[in-house]
Amino acid sequence: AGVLTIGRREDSTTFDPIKSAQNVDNWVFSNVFDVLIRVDRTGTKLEPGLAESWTISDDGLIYTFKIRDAKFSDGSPITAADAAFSLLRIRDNEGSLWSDSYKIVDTAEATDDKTLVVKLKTPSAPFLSTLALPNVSVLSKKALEEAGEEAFAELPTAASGAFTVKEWRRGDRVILEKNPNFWQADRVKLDGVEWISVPDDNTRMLNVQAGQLDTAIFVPFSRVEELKKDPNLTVHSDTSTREDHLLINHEHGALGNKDVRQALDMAIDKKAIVDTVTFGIGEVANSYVPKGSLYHYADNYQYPYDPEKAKAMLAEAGASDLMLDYVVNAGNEVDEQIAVLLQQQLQKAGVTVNLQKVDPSQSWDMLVAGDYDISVMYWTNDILDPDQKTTFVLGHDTNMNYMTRYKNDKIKNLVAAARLELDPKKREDMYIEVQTTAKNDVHWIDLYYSPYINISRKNIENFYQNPLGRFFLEDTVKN
Amino acid sequence: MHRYKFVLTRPLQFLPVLFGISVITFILVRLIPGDPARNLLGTRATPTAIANIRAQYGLDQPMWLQYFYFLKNLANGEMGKSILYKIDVLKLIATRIEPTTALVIASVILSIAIAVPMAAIAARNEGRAPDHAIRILSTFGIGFPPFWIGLMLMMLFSLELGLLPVSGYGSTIGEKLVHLILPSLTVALSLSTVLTRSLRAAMIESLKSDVATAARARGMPERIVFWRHVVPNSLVPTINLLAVNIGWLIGGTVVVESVFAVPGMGQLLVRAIFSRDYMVVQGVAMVFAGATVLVNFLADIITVAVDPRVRL
Amino acid sequence: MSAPVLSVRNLKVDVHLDSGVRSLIDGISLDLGKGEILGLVGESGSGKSLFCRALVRLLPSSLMKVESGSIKLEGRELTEISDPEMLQVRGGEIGMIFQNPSSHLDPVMKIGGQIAEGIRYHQGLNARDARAAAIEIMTQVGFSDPVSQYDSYPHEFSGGMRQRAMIGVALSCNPKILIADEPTTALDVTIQAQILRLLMEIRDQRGLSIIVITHDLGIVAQTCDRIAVMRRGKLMEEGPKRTILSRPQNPYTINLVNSHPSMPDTTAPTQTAAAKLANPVKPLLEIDDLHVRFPAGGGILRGSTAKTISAVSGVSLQIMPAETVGIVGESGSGKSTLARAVLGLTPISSGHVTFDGTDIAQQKHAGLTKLRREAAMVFQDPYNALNPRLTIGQMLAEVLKVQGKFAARDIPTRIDELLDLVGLERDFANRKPKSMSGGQCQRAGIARALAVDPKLIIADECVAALDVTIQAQIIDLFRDLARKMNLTLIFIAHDLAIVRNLCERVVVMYRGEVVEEGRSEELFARPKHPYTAALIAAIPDIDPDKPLVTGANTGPAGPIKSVKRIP
Amino acid sequence: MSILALANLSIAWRKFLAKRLTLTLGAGILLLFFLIAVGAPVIAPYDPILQNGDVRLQAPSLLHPFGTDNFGRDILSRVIWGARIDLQIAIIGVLFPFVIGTTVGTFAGFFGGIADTLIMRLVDIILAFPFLVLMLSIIAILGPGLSSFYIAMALVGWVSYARLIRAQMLVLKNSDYAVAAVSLGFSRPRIMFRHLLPNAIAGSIVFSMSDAVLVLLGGAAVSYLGLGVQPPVAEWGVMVAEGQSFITTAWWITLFPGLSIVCLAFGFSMVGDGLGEMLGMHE
Ligand SMILES: Nc1ncnc2c1ncn2[C@@H]1O[C@H](COP(=O)(O)OP(=O)(O)OP(=O)(O)O)[C@@H](O)[C@H]1O
Ligand SMILES: Nc1ncnc2c1ncn2[C@@H]1O[C@H](COP(=O)(O)OP(=O)(O)OP(=O)(O)O)[C@@H](O)[C@H]1O
Ligand SMILES: [Mg+2]
Ligand SMILES: [Mg+2]
Repeated sequence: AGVLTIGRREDSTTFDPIKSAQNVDNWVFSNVFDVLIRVDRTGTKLEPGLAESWTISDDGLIYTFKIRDAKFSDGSPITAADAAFSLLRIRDNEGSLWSDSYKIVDTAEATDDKTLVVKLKTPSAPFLSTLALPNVSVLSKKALEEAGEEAFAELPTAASGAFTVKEWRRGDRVILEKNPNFWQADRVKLDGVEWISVPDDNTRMLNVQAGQLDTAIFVPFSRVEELKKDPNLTVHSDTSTREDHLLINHEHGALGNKDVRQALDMAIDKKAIVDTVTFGIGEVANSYVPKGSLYHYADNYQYPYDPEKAKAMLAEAGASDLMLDYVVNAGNEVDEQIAVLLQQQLQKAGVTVNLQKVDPSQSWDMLVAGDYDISVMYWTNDILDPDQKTTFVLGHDTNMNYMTRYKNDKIKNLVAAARLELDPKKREDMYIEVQTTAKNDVHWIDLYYSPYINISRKNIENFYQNPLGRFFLEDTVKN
Repeated sequence: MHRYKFVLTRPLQFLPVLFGISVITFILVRLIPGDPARNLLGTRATPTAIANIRAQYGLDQPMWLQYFYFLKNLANGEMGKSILYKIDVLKLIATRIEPTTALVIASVILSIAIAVPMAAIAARNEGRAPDHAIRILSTFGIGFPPFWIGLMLMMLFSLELGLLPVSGYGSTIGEKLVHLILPSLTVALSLSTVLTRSLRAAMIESLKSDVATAARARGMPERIVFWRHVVPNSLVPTINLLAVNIGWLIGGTVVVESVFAVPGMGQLLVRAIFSRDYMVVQGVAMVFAGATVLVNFLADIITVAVDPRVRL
Repeated sequence: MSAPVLSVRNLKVDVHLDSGVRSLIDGISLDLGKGEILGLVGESGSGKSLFCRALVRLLPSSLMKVESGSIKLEGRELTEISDPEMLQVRGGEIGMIFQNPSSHLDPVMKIGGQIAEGIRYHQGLNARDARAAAIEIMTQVGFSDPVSQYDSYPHEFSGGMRQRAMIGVALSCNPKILIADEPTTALDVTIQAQILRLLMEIRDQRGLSIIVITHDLGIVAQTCDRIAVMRRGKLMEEGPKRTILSRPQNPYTINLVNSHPSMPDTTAPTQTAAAKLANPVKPLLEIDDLHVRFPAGGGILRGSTAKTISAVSGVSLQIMPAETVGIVGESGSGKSTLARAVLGLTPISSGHVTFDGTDIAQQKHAGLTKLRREAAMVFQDPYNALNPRLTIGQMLAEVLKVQGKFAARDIPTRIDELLDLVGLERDFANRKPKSMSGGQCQRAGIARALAVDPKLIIADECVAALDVTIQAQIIDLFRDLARKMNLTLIFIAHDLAIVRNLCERVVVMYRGEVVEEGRSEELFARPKHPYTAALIAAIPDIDPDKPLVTGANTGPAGPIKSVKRIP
Repeated sequence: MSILALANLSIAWRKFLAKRLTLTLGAGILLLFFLIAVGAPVIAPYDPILQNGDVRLQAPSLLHPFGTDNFGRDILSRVIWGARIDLQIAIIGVLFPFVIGTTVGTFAGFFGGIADTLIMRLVDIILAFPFLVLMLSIIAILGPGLSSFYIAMALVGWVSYARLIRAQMLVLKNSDYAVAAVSLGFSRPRIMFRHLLPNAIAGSIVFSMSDAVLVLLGGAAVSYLGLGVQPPVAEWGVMVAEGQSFITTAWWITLFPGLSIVCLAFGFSMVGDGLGEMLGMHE
């Protein structure tokens, strides 16, 4: 019982799931709307959501879902038609930010109230995973059309998830109330949830320490040690899919040379970064597929930290006086700290680094334009399947392999093939190959993985999120 | 009354200022590198998705045409649609305007409440210990950044003493007032230093003025001389200083709003700038500018009311 | 004399500066009888104001201290009473009227409120009774409509009315002694006469004792019973008015009395003028139907509902070479504006100004160039007319350089010459205005005007701020210069006595118009216009037997009708 | 020079001190900072950007009097080197606005008319413009770095000076000595720059001292939003901003640079007050 208050950085921007690509929104969508298929707590398995069960045709093109007996919060039944509507809407709606990801859907039809048939244009191994995305949540066609898209985005009139939206005080908080019509209503212990925006990290922590918030998310690494000492608090560390990595612009001079990139990898002391920046909380990364995720290759090669050798390799490659422009995201504490650290580490290998601190929007522009040599970025998975990230990072897609301009046809073909391969064992092998090749080519430099760190008051139980970020507030208890 | 004739004519002079501001913000935000569409899409942005969004918000049109639409909207009392929040900018601002206004007003009141007695003590003890103490103290007020002062206040009043809420805004009037104490105190601590300095100088001058001498010569005790003659005569320059600083003050709430999680326009503005939400930046800039102009106008009215000699 | 109300013995005031202790009031002893008016005269800086402030413990600086002496008010020793008791004395027993009502009245408080304030505080009346009492006082000091004027602010009144208000404020606490510190210096003669008369009336009605501080012996002669002369903090001489004026003992007093301009002047400058008129020449300056209008509302103090203010309306004048012409008229009559317009410093609305044959409106460039090389102005306020950042030498050198009439090499010599000419020591070249007295600044201003080597000098009230002794020196200087250098001089003043002494011809201005014009001795002897007559009558004469006449005696602030009314 | 003359000189000096205590004290503080800035390479015990993983987040001690930051850099050394940047920020950040504003204000006030109206409208616009938008956009457009900060400061800051000088000019150009200068046939530039400007400028000089403080703070605010001086350069505002995540655990990271800002600000405002007294502003 009770209302759980959660402090976070920013407030929601909308309640129309297809119109946002931000975690701030997605994490609330998951509380309010249910999906056909969910990702479990470990982040490695899919489990039934509103779809009770499903079958896949042998050619991998036709998916048939059986919709569970469930109701929207307004009391109307959740039907296969609603599910079809939601799936087609995210593909076709003008304002959808996700249409590209669902272009693979050819048709989606409700053959009866409880049966949804989806036909794909091509087979796709990750398709089921994409259905777990909060953005493709099942919305009530009727409610949406009655309220109108805009009003619905302001305050959804029908929820399919554990909570309904009671009030949204813009800029301040989203107030959720238990949805009595939720199909798992007895699982939900809380009367409601308030997502409260407290932008300043220190203030947010202080709120929990002073007992004015039950929980707070986005705990800075630097605060963990100290907060652990507070007897009123529990510090949670939940596995995430976050990986921080150093982008390298392969088109810039010596950086096109694999030996130079390998030398750079060896010049970087990732352990020191983990210790300094994450206060030992993170873990050195060895692959672009995060640890604990599907098909992560634990034995992937790891370049040793060896600045002397790096220096020698650079000299051999004729790049002994390497000068690099390093684009740093302003306002991001972690990024800035990594930059300062890397600058000194690379100096030891004879590489001069110019830091260029710009605001994040601008750094995007510079990365896209290729106006950089190196830059640190991070990625968190939206879906359980590695395909999404792999395609973006190594699929030789329209985004120049995540702005690195990395080129390797072998990898390109491998990524495309893995997407179509439906046999999990074979797929796993393919992904291991992708991981080792990418590592050898140093398409980018993997730095570290880090968990989600949240705090809660001692009276809060079962407050956790899965690696994809979903908060399981239906399990949370406030004593 | 004749003295107040300017109340009717002055607003006409606001128009060019607001127009100028609209042009400058419009151009400025678009000159900043960065793309609202990419921001919205985040890491997964694909070129087609970006083009799609740009088209939706008319960002693919030539600049002059965009400005034309902007003006056309403005004439209809609209300011376009937020790219980030997908709703009408005016509607969005309407939800955020109250906390900022309340914060600014509370800060001004509080700074006056701090500055007047401080300046009075300093001026009446010119060159002596209390005067020096206040001047040193007031330098501290500006030297330490608001986020530092804010945090210290929070730790003291909320964590240690448990007297006041840490942050936020509240929903009832009472709650709001309680929530505003710390943030407005934070602003006031730096604003009042500026005011104290100006007021102190004006008071010292007034204390030595013929007006004060004349009052003393008719046997008025120092208390009456000070409050009835010196203070009113020192107010005008300070009011004008406050008015000039109001733009800075409104801008200054940005940091305080984010430290204290006040859901106001400052926070909205920062988020809008960083996500290149052009329409919102324009809208908020116009509202801020309008407020500044309005406050200066009010200052004019107060000046005329306080000092019967002034005509505008 | 009955037992004195106030009795000061051996009062000493010192100022303690870093550089040492300086004595400002040096052992002054004085008595003030009941119902008596005592005139305190002396040069600027002699300690007159300080003496009076010392009485009520209102010294202007914390560095000053009453060192010794006694001040007895009706037997009570004021030097020993506590500060709260002193509050009762100030205002309640001793009231003060200050020289400059504009700066001593609170600009943001209603006139009535300022009068009522003292009443409420000293007599403990409630707001309503205090208001009634204040209105009563306002009537007494000559407000025509006290009930509505009660709610007016100081800036809405003329200087004369403000001074009346100041007197009202002083009277509000019902004091036994009134100290009037130069109460009329800022006012013109007609108003001055009214105020002085008011003071005497109040004395008669209330039986007050009054100390009048002034540097004008004429005022003393007209109003006071006894005179005390101060110089450098010391009392020079003291005694009944007639004794002092007719048989001054102290050399300083003798000098003071002799330099008063209202003394019959034996060396009238008429012969030279007559000689010049014998052979008529072209006028140097010709003013034809000159109008200068200012947009209304710009003048903060005189804002009116009219669209424009006619500061000068339809003035025509001819000034002959080597002539000395005086322009007189009350404050605001347009004298300065006329002068500035003639020199092209204020735009002309209509009419013509021809200087030495060139119309400066039509041939603007040529006219102004000529004017700037051949005409110069001496400004009313000696301090403000000099750039505070330049030394006198730098200032003169700059003028000489720009005018280009001297080779750079000769400039230093020329500066020395100029300083000699105006009677300043040569080392003044290195001094800045701040370190100079008003009279010295005025001389520097004249030196600057002479540096142009002009044919025409316009001197705008250049002696109003100075005390008589210095006034006399400057007048002499002008007279000398006019004679030696064949200067044409236009001398603006509101002090008719000086004009009569110096000028051959007098022009009387009233509300922007010339109401009368003529040869000095004639105009002063037989004024044709009633306004001129009123002005002349209002000059306080040093002869106590020529009684003071308030302007046409039309009661308080009675307006004097112009012949032609301006719309 | 004889002993007597020396004694006289020292007496005169002491008198000057007594009279100009504020100014002297302020100037002394500024001089101290200047010396620290100049002598940084000699005074600073450590390299300000050298990281040392062994001594991270150490509280003040004998070895590190101001403690160390999260990279193990010596705060004292960083504060000392920071004096270089911050003095530069304060001086350059005031100099350009001062020169531009004074020039513009002089012309606007002296000539009046259309130019004046246009300039004053521009001033109104800039004053009414949210400072932050302007600052952030200019920095973003020009690219990060100190020079952009200076340009942004100059573009925004000249307004105050222009207003001050213009107001003074409007008064002074009607003063008797200005009119006297006209009547003596002086040229306009001569009147403007030799006669009026020196008399008009006192207020601006005094203001520039408090402006220096504001510029320092502006720098700190920009740093808070992450767009200040480029790392790893030591600058107090950035140090304070960087230290905010350690406020509760390592207070020394923010306190010492914060105090340095306060002291420098104090020096500037003392000089401002002192100049004000000297130039007769408060009389
Ligand atoms: N605040 C002050 N500090 C130091 N000396 C002062 C101060 N005020 C006046 N004095 C000096 O005291 C002396 C007497 O001044 P006081 O004002 O009494 O002269 P006064 O006779 O009234 O002259 P005036 O006719 O010009 O009003 C002068 O030498 C003057 O310089
Ligand atoms: N710049 C101006 N703007 C508006 N009105 C002005 C201006 N200058 C003068 N006046 C008005 O013109 C009239 C004449 O002023 P002027 O200064 O010529 O008088 P004056 O005879 O020299 O008086 P005083 O004896 O006081 O010096 C006054 O009513 C004055 O208020
Ligand atoms: Mg005096
Ligand atoms: Mg005049």
